[in-house]
Amino acid sequence: MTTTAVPAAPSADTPALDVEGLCVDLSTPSGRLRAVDGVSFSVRRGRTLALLGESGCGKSMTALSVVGLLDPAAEVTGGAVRVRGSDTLRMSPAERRKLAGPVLSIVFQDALTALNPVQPVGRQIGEPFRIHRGLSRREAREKAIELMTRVGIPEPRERARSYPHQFSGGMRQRLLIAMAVALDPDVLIADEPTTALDVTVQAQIMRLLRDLQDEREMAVVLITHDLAVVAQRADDVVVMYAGTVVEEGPVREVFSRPRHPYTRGLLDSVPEHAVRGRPLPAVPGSPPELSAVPSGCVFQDRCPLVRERCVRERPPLRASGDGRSAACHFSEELARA
Amino acid sequence: MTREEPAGADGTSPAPARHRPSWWRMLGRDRAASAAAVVLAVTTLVALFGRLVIGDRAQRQDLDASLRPPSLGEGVYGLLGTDVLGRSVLARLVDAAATTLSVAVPAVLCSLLIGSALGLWAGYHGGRRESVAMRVADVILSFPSLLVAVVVLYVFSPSALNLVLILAVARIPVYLRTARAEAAELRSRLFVDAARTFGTPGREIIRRHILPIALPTLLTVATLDFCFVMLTESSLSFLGIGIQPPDVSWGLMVAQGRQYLQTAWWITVLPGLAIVLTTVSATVLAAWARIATDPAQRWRLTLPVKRRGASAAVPPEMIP
Amino acid sequence: MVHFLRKRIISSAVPLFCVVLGVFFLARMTGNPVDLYLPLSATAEQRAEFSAAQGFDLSIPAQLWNYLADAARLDFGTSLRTGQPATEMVLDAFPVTLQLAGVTMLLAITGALLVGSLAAYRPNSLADRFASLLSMTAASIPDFWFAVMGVLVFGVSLGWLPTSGTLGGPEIWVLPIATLLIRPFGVLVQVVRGSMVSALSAPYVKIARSKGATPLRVIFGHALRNAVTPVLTVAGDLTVGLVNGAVIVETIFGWPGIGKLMIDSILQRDFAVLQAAVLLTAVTIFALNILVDVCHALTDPRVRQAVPA
Amino acid sequence: MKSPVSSPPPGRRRPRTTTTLLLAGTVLVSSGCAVANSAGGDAGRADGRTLRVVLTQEPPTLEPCEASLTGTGVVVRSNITEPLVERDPVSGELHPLLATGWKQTGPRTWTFDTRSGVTFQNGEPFTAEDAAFSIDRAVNSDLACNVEGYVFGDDDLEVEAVGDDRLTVTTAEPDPILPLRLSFVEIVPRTTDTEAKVRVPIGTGPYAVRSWQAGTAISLSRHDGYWGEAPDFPRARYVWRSDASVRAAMIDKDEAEIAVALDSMEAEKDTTAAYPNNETTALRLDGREAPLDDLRVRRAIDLAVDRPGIIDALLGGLAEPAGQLVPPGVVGHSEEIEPVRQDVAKARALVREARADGVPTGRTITLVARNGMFSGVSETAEALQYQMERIGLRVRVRMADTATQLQYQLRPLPKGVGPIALLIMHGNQAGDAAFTASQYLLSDGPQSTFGSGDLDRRVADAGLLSGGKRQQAFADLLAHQNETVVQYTHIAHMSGLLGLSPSIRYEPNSATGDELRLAEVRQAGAVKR
Repeated sequence: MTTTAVPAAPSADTPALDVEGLCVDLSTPSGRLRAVDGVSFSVRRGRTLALLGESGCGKSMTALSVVGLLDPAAEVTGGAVRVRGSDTLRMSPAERRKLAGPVLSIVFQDALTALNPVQPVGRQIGEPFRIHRGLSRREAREKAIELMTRVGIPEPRERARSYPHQFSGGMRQRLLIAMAVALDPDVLIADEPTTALDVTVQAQIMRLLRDLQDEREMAVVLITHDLAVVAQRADDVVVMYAGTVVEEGPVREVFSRPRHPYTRGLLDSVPEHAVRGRPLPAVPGSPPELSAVPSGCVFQDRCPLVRERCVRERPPLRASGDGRSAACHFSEELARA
Repeated sequence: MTREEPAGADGTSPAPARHRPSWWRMLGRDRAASAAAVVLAVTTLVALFGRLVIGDRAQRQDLDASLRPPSLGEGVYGLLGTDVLGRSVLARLVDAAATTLSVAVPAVLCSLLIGSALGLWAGYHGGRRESVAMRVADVILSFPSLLVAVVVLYVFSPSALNLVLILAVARIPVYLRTARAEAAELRSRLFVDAARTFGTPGREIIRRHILPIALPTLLTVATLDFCFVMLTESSLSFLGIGIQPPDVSWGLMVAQGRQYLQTAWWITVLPGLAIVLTTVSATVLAAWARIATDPAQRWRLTLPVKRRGASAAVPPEMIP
Repeated sequence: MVHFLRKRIISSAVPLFCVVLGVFFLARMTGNPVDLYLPLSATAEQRAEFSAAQGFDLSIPAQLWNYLADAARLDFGTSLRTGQPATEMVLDAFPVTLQLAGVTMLLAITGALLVGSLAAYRPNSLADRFASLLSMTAASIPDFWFAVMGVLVFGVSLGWLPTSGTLGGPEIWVLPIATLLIRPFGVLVQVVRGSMVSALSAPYVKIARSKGATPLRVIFGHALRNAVTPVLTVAGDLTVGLVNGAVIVETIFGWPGIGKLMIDSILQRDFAVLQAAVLLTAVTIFALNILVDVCHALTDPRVRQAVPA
Repeated sequence: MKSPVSSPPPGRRRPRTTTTLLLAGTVLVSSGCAVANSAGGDAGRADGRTLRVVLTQEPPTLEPCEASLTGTGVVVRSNITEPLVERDPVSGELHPLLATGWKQTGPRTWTFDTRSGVTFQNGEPFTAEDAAFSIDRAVNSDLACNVEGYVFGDDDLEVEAVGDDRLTVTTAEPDPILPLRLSFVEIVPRTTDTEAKVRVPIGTGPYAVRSWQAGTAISLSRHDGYWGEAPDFPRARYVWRSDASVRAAMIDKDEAEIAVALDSMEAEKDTTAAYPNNETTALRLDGREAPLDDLRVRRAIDLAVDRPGIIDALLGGLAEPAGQLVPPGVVGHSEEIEPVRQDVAKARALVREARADGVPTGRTITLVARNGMFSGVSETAEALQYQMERIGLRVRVRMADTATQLQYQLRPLPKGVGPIALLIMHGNQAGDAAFTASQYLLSDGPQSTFGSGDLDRRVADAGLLSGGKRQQAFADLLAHQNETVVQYTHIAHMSGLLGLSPSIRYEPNSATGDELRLAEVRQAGAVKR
């Protein structure tokens, strides 16, 4: 892996977003399941944190609980989500609404369904100004046109009256981003923002996101399963597996010397890592069903290093002092390997 | 790690990996739906076998026992009182269940089958076939169905069969339009295109790809229609046609008993309740089935009934 | 849009003609009305005379031809029962029903949007269950029963409302409209609830909430317009169904509307009036269908775009 | 149908749908109220001056020559127009009205003296000329008046005014009851249209039509030049509700002073008055079709019916068991005929006997009845069906509308419909059994399915008699039909039920259902003069 040097963003001392011990339970027909189990991370302004994992590992649910958009089947059962010093989980709905937009903001992957199909896009982009700044319809429209210009929509004044279905996928994603950054939020959560797009468009969108982040000093939480994106864009990475954090730390270090067999497996599955002429190693098997997460180490079923202790005892996420942590009994061993 | 329902501090028991929850279990979790299922089951059983139990009790008149109020002292058949001809209201309710269902169920099924088939076909193929089908629907819809029923039932004698036919024809357009709309939307979807590319014949595509998606909607419409059919039959009885004595339906009982509202409420209120209970149960169960058959929605059934402010951890706002 | 309207109107012509034919034959199936209009003891000659005067002695195709020829001149014949022109009777009765139906649907749609949306906002909540139960019960109460109960309870026992009739202030509207209202309201609440539940779980609603929109803004600003399409369709069908309800309501409350006129003309074999009434109703229903399509286009830009401007 | 994504449509201002809808709604509501208000000039409030009557249906017309239609007659007769002669509904005697006297002046000729000093509601004086004109118009014209066929035969009448106050009427055949027949002819001014029927008539009656709001109400006001005693109420107003419970509710709610044709279960209320209405219900058995062609089967049906049971349970106890088609008070009613008492055992025995002789008693008999014929008709049909099945017959009920029922009731009788037991209600407002016999008893009577030559002869002979002999002859032939023909299973002499507000006093009589004389209605406070 070629770790592109990401310039360190200027950062304040206190984290813009601080998630601690977040637990989310899911009601399912076969009972309550823990979908997110004690996830903690924090991100400062100007920095980008990537939440990395396979689908179903709980990364999206973590993101949704941070912005308070969980489905009713899911319920936050513990932990804290702190922005600007206060825990959003303890707030009243009205207080939360004040944060939504100016402090916390989110971009979804499927821009077609994330835009209201029956409203002109200009109105949707201007809506945050109407809600939080009390601007008039006309003023909000002007702001929307500004934003559309900023995210690179051609002929923004005319297109502001168009409806989402009249835009291409990349344009829609730009619109969605424009809406999310409208009020200069402290934290922008980008939930797989490029998954549904062509590769060329992906790059454009990622560049747009980075430019906006630089310009507005936002903290970005990037949710993705794409290692390349993480490598190129993120400062720190949190690797999730089956609802838990298995490893975290600065991207460069984690990717160069993973301390968890799962991270390692992920990295090995990327072609650049593979040794020419040898079969591409992948992580064998698939993540466990939430209802069948083993009681010991969550990764034991797929781990090449699994031992008797792993079945018996779940490894805690241990910090190793260098800003990195991993949840493996044998992380040192792995680091040395 | 696994948490079975009231999660222990550190759940260690391995949960049985149940991929798809059983219908019974899902039903059991929804109290309203299980109650509805019980009501419908009882109604069906009564309709199927009630007549064997009551014999001719529903027809047996006793003019001296006219309009007896419900009482415990008159044996089982006096439990719900008697009507103006001295017949047991209980026995008549049982007898009427069979007649009512034997009109409503075939009528709904006929219109569902014919309407959906035509609609899916029209919607899938589009073009001229679609517009012809839609115009036919327009024509049927623009005849006031109650009046057509009045004409036909007066001319061709008000038999149950005619009643079923009238009601079925009158409701065909509803299914036709719904099915057409669904099919028209689905026909341009990728998986349909794919199937077409592989040379799957139209009928097969409709059956395998379009019908399963359109079915829940059609079934919901059908349950609402079940109610409509029972009510229309009742309205026809009010106008003096509909089910003819000595047959009896709930609708007929309500219509006939309405004169006695002030003196003998039980004659009209009880069959009215039967109609309401059955249709409400059918609707509840249909709503439940609709969710239960939709993998994307199934989780809803697992939700506990949330009361305002019951769970502090999740702001009410988070519940869509 | 104009083109679309023109196309819809032209494509309605054939079905309308079918309706005309249909009602003509339907009416003829009910038999010769001579018995009703002549004294019981009328002689065979008198009967023949009457039939000839009314044209019932002609062959059916000849009768049809006469009818169509007259209809083309907008002459729909004379009522056997009252001797008045059928057109006049129908046009007198029609506004009554139109107003009843209009007010009813307006209230039903408004009420259903409110109740249904609130129920959908928290699925399975107590309020939701209550609203659902209420609406399902409402949709399954026989209308004539409700009407008679209303007269007895609100008219006689409580004395709040007049029992029936068309003369008087707004209170005269309450019972007829309530009777007509219960079913469309009940059905619509369920439709609104259903489509709102799915609209509210759509990603754009999450996005709206992520912008800090209040629940009211989420429901009425974002979800409602998206949820309204099925509601419009069902509301259109229910409006058509109101003709049935109007028969009952007008019969019970003595409103001189088209429903009562139609059932009376059937029972009295007053073909001219029946044909004129059904034709006018059919035209109205076609117009209503077009209106529903226009509303679809107004509420959904995707539909609007599919319609050539 | 698909449009390219690239071309956004020009930005059109979309009308705000909600606003438009609301606006449309407001207009609808307000226009609705406007209609209601403009229609409600006098909103029918209890003002003590308007007599409000609620009928079952809107009169199709007020044309006086259609007054033998119940719907028309109840409004028109004796209120708006009057005949020369009226029949006292209680005694059956004829009283002078617009004629002061009459006598038979030839075998086929009657002479009537007309009243002087009578004016029409349009101010014209009434003369014998008008009377002659009215009879001519009703009976001899091409208007096809209902009264023509109902009361008079095919033959025209010769009518002649002899001076201003005398008129002669000559019939083709001797007619001993011509004055009774003429009591059905309402007198209109000679200016009345002879080519077409009129919707709103002018007469000499105590009330004149003030307005007719189609579908809503008919208002009458007192005719100030009325020759007789002025009625109590200066105004009257007719409305109509087809549902009996609503009519009853309107009395309870003081929205009407008089409501006609209430359900029999309202009979216990203080605000109702029952009256024998000269209607007789019976089951007409089609004697041409097996098994009804067997006398024993017809007898058995007669024996099977539980008349007191039906009357008490279904007809509110208001009717009287009947043994003949002619109710008391009508010429020809026989005091000797007793209603048949139910005897199930005997009836069964008769059916068994018939079956043993090869009569197909298992063939399904269709019991046809008409919706709305009387209150409780469908229950009565069910009771009859049950009682007939109890004696071993097979019966199904068919409830029909008026037109369909008439097809069964009138000749030519429908073919290929199997054995029919038709529930009929025979109105004998004319007050003479001749009307009944010629319709229901003659073997080819318009409403009869069969008969016997013997009976036909008796009917013909009786029609020519008058006085006590006439009475005896008809009474005998009614008894004869019960013994030898048994076409009818008589059920009950019916009663009508009138709702009366406590604020008025009115004594209903057997004619009330056909002519509701508003002038006889008094305010409760007023002293009866």
